[in-house]
Amino acid sequence: MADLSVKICDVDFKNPIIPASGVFGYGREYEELFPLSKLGGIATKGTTLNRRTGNLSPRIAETPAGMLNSVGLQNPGIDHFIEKELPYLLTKDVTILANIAGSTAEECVKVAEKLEKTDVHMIELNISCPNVKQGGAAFGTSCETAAEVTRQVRKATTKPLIVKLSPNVTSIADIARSVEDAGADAVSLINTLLGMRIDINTGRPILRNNVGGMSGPAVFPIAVRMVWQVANAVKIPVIGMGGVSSGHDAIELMMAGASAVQVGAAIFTDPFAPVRIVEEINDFLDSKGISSVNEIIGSVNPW
Amino acid sequence: MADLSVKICDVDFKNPIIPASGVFGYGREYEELFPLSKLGGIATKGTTLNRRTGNLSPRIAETPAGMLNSVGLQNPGIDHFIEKELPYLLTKDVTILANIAGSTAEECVKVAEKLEKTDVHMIELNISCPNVKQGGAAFGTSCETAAEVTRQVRKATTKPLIVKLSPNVTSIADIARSVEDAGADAVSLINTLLGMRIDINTGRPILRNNVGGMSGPAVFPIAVRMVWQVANAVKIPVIGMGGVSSGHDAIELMMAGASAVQVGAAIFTDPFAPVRIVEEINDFLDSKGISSVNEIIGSVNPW
Amino acid sequence: MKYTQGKYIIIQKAAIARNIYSFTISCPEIARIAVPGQFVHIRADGFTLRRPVSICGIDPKKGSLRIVFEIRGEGTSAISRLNEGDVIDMLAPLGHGFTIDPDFEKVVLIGGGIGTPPMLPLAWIYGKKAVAISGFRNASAVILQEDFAGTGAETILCTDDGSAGIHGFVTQPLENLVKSGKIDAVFACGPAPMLKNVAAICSKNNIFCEISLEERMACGIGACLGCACKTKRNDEEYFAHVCKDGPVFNAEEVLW
Amino acid sequence: MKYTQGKYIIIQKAAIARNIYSFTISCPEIARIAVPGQFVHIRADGFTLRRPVSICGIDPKKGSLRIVFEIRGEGTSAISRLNEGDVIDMLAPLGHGFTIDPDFEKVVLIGGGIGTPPMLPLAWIYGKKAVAISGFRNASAVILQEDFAGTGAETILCTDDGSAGIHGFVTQPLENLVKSGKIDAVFACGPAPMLKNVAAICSKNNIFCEISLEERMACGIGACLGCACKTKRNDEEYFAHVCKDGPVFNAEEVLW
Ligand SMILES: Cc1cc2nc3c(=O)[nH]c(=O)nc-3n(C[C@H](O)[C@H](O)[C@H](O)COP(=O)(O)OP(=O)(O)OC[C@H]3O[C@@H](n4cnc5c(N)ncnc54)[C@H](O)[C@@H]3O)c2cc1C
Ligand SMILES: Cc1cc2nc3c(=O)[nH]c(=O)nc-3n(C[C@H](O)[C@H](O)[C@H](O)COP(=O)(O)OP(=O)(O)OC[C@H]3O[C@@H](n4cnc5c(N)ncnc54)[C@H](O)[C@@H]3O)c2cc1C
Ligand SMILES: Cc1cc2nc3c(=O)[nH]c(=O)nc-3n(C[C@H](O)[C@H](O)[C@H](O)COP(=O)(O)O)c2cc1C
Ligand SMILES: Cc1cc2nc3c(=O)[nH]c(=O)nc-3n(C[C@H](O)[C@H](O)[C@H](O)COP(=O)(O)O)c2cc1C
Ligand code: FES
Ligand code: FES
Repeated sequence: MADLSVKICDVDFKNPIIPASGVFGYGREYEELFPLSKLGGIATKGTTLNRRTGNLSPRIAETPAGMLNSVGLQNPGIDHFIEKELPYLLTKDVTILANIAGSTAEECVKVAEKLEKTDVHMIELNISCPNVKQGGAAFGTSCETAAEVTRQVRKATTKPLIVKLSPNVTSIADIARSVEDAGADAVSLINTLLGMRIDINTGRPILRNNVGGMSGPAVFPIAVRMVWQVANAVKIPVIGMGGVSSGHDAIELMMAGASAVQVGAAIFTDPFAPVRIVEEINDFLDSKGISSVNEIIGSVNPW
Repeated sequence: MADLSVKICDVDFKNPIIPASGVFGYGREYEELFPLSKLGGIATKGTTLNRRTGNLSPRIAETPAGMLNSVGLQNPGIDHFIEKELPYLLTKDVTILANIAGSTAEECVKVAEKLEKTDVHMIELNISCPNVKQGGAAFGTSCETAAEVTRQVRKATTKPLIVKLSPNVTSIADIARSVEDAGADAVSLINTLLGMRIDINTGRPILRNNVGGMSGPAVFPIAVRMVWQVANAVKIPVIGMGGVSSGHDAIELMMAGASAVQVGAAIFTDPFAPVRIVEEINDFLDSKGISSVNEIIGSVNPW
Repeated sequence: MKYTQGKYIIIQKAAIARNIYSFTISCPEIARIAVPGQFVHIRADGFTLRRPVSICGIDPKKGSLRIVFEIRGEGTSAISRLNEGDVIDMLAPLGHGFTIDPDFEKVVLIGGGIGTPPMLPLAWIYGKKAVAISGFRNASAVILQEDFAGTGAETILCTDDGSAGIHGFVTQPLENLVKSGKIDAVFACGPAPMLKNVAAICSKNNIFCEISLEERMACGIGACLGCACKTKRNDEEYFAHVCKDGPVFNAEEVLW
Repeated sequence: MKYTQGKYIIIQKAAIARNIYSFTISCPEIARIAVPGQFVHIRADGFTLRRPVSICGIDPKKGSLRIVFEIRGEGTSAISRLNEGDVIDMLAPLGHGFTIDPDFEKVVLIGGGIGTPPMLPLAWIYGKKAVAISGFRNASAVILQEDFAGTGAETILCTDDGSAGIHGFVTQPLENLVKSGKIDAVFACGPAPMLKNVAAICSKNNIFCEISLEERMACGIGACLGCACKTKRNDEEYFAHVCKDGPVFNAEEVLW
């Protein structure tokens, strides 16, 4: 049994596996299947200042080794989260990352301020949701706006601040450096890649929103590359995600530089994926005689 | 039997299917399997001014529903192409797209000038190869450099000029508009997405070049989205590619706005893929009673 | 336990019409708690997303469930290639089922095409109190009519082209039943236009009506918010989720 | 026709060691033209890239080929699940094979581990003129020794741990053979370190040596330039392609 615990921005995780924001709701549904305490952390569903209804359906499409979603940040609003969801989650012996978003920097600030008086462990600021027309993705695709929203939220919170980056950019390393300079304590990546599918029988896009965010195994090689580039570009910790569906994948992302790994779409294929991945990481470390998972973080030896 | 012929920049294609540059060499190897005249066109291996040896091996890695390559533009140089390969290809009753590349705009110009006196039908200027360190990708990731190299090559050739775009950018529509303004007659997209894989047993990247270009079915939804965005942004024709492996996929890309479709990695899975796809397109059109493939180009009806 | 995930053995497989398969699956812990209207979420080998399929039979004593599904695309095609003795990976039982009210004296069950299977467990429950109307494109698409007859329910068969049963849509016999006497409830599953018409008839005649909806799903359990459907509750618009709040909804709640 | 692609029936399947399978495949048009050292490029269901596997037996009369492969990852695992009677999708025969020279009086065939299979068709050709040295990790990994004996070749077996045959590497018996008399050619396939050592011995002793290399491949036919390997030809550095210029190369040409 290897030591699986990791520490990110002084916050302890029992193990490096975290269900990604948006696939795990606020944890209640998967708790039917396994105790949440088996997880390293939980990234909660992206939450905004006010309740949002999200996009029209269909919101889901399948793609080769992946999927598209255009949920569009449906959520009950931060007050509901703080009153109804967070207290419950905080009893679960698992590190909680409150994923937040907003259409404007001011909205993000207000959401962060509301979390300030809670016991949530970390804030994950999503500047990269491709499914919301105003704001969202726009922040994440330029260094200036990414830095600006980070700077403002930084001022509003003393919690460890993770900024979640968009892969739909020319240079993710540049964006990462900007948000690091603007005060982010960590970065997480990748959010979904913008994609589209068309029903050739009707001639209409499958998603009612026309386009949606692609995730799942298909995007994994892009995630490895981006995590590697970002880990080489910044000094703050990197939380990796994108297409992870096995312990093997998680180890690859950690070798590329991730201090922890989020698991998204894989949970739809196998609802036990996050707990299975924890076990698979442990098996790998044991088989190699590696005593702590920390030894593999950033250990890739490039040519 | 539907009419499959398309016309792009006044050049006739018997059907809209073209093996993509880099997967089909100069045609000789696949000619063992089927007559080249069954194809709409052939995009030849990216060719530079001088012979290039390319990157060290391994150059190939598998990914979920896709692959990475880091061939690095190995090619025998434009003179060899013009003397030894092109004359042969021009006897094959198929439209030839000479794919060219260079580390500098000047190199691209020189290559285009050499093609000027040949009978090649079109030039496809690759400004987006992710596997060459100097130049290549760099051109394709900024509007200014993309426009500049297009402008210079435009001056050097009277051939129809297709500019091949990189998907590794924040806004491919902006790049497409820049090259349109700079004189491109058409654009083709997408080239490969930059990815990486690590061998967790050795801790080394699988590719000797560390990173490589991802292609194959995995990238298809990104290609559909980008073709749609670009087709809505420019007036010149769009040649679509990225993950196409069936007639269904080709039709989806054409509905999104592609006037013709290139087939890359799918040929490795099924060497007959391009000719099979031509047949599948025909079957679909017949089943829907559509008399010409031109009717479906750009026919998607967004929500 | 509300639902669970596991690999279960297929104990019986039959092709019951062109491209339509019936699987009986041994899964005692699911069979024990499943109710009519719920569905199972099936992993299709090689695909990221599971496929939702309604429960068509519940046998808590034998510890088995039955599902009936049609090949529509590659996922259902992969599932159809499983054989007796193979295991099938299911997350189940999921969703909110049909209302079962012992006070109902007369109910109408309406199934359209591949929407027919989920009505069968309900027919077992309402038995002689039920009239089961089933509609299909044509005679070769007809399924499950003997099964419905076996429940004691009265059966009415319709086909679009008249090649079997009544020539026409399921709404015609429904209108006749409505005219000829009191109906306590109508339960329906099938294509959206059919459901809309059924809902309109019930609304006009003030009949309690529940319908089972379809939407593209990812998680199947209410976590991803992928399967939204517009409903109204207490006169307020509300995005419900087909997998958790449904698939069975009160027809009055659904905003088309 | 140099090569073709098609789906061929597996007429015999056997597990010949732990995770090592032998398939005999009916493919008359390929068997007619295949030569020792060539390979087949096999489609693995669910994967983008085919898997290259050497030809281990050629029977033009029966119209069949034999391949022997080890499960190394998911692709070979998928292929290993094919059964007798199933079809296997192959692009074949590919590549440049070993030199067959009737003037050679004595040749040594060296196979290391899963590099042993491609030496067998060569043993059938050189027969009694050949000494087949095979090296394996241990006794349980040993394959094909009876097949080699059946060709008339002299066989020498080595294992790294001495659990079968000679304790040690294949290079030891090679050195002995070199010392004890004239060798016209050495042919080898196996792990790179083994090939390097074999090449060095041959080079020092001026013996004609051909080795079969491996590289990750996409097209398998020389079109994609994916499988480059550094060689020198006429004293000039040259990126050859393992699938077309190889997999068999003159050892002198290979730049390690
Ligand atoms: C609650 C519920 C119960 C269902 N019960 C049955 C049943 O009992 N028998 C039956 O034959 N079918 C049923 N369906 C429909 C069945 O889920 C689809 O036919 C199936 O998902 C199609 O998958 P595919 O891979 O064959 O098609 P593809 O078109 O290749 O699937 C692509 C994606 O779209 C989704 N999708 C496609 N059509 C539908 C649809 N109609 N509803 C939801 N998702 C869809 C698939 O799940 C997959 O994610 C039910 C659907 C729902 C939501
Ligand atoms: C010319 C040639 C002949 C071969 N002959 C045999 C043989 O007779 N018997 C046998 O057991 N094996 C042989 N191999 C090796 C065999 O191709 C690999 O073991 C196999 O491709 C591994 O696939 P996988 O899906 O199991 O492994 P994975 O590691 O999952 O494969 C991932 C990717 O890497 C490639 N790859 C991995 N290892 C190798 C390798 N050693 N060589 C080339 N590509 C590799 C795969 O083809 C695939 O594209 C040969 C290889 C070559 C190039
Ligand atoms: C259905 C769905 C909803 C998502 N919602 C959010 C969200 O609200 N906030 C966010 O930051 N990311 C969201 N994401 C992105 C994921 O957190 C993750 O970054 C992405 O899916 C890549 O990981 P994967 O390939 O493992 O799914 C969502 C993803 C999916 C599939
Ligand atoms: C092995 C390989 C080599 C390639 N070489 C070139 C090249 O020389 N020039 C070029 O413009 N594109 C090159 N490409 C990119 C393809 O032409 C195509 O844009 C890309 O692979 C996406 O299509 P696909 O998903 O169908 O493969 C290459 C792709 C592969 C797989
Ligand atoms: S499918 Fe995830 S909420 Fe319904
Ligand atoms: S694999 Fe394509 S050139 Fe060798």
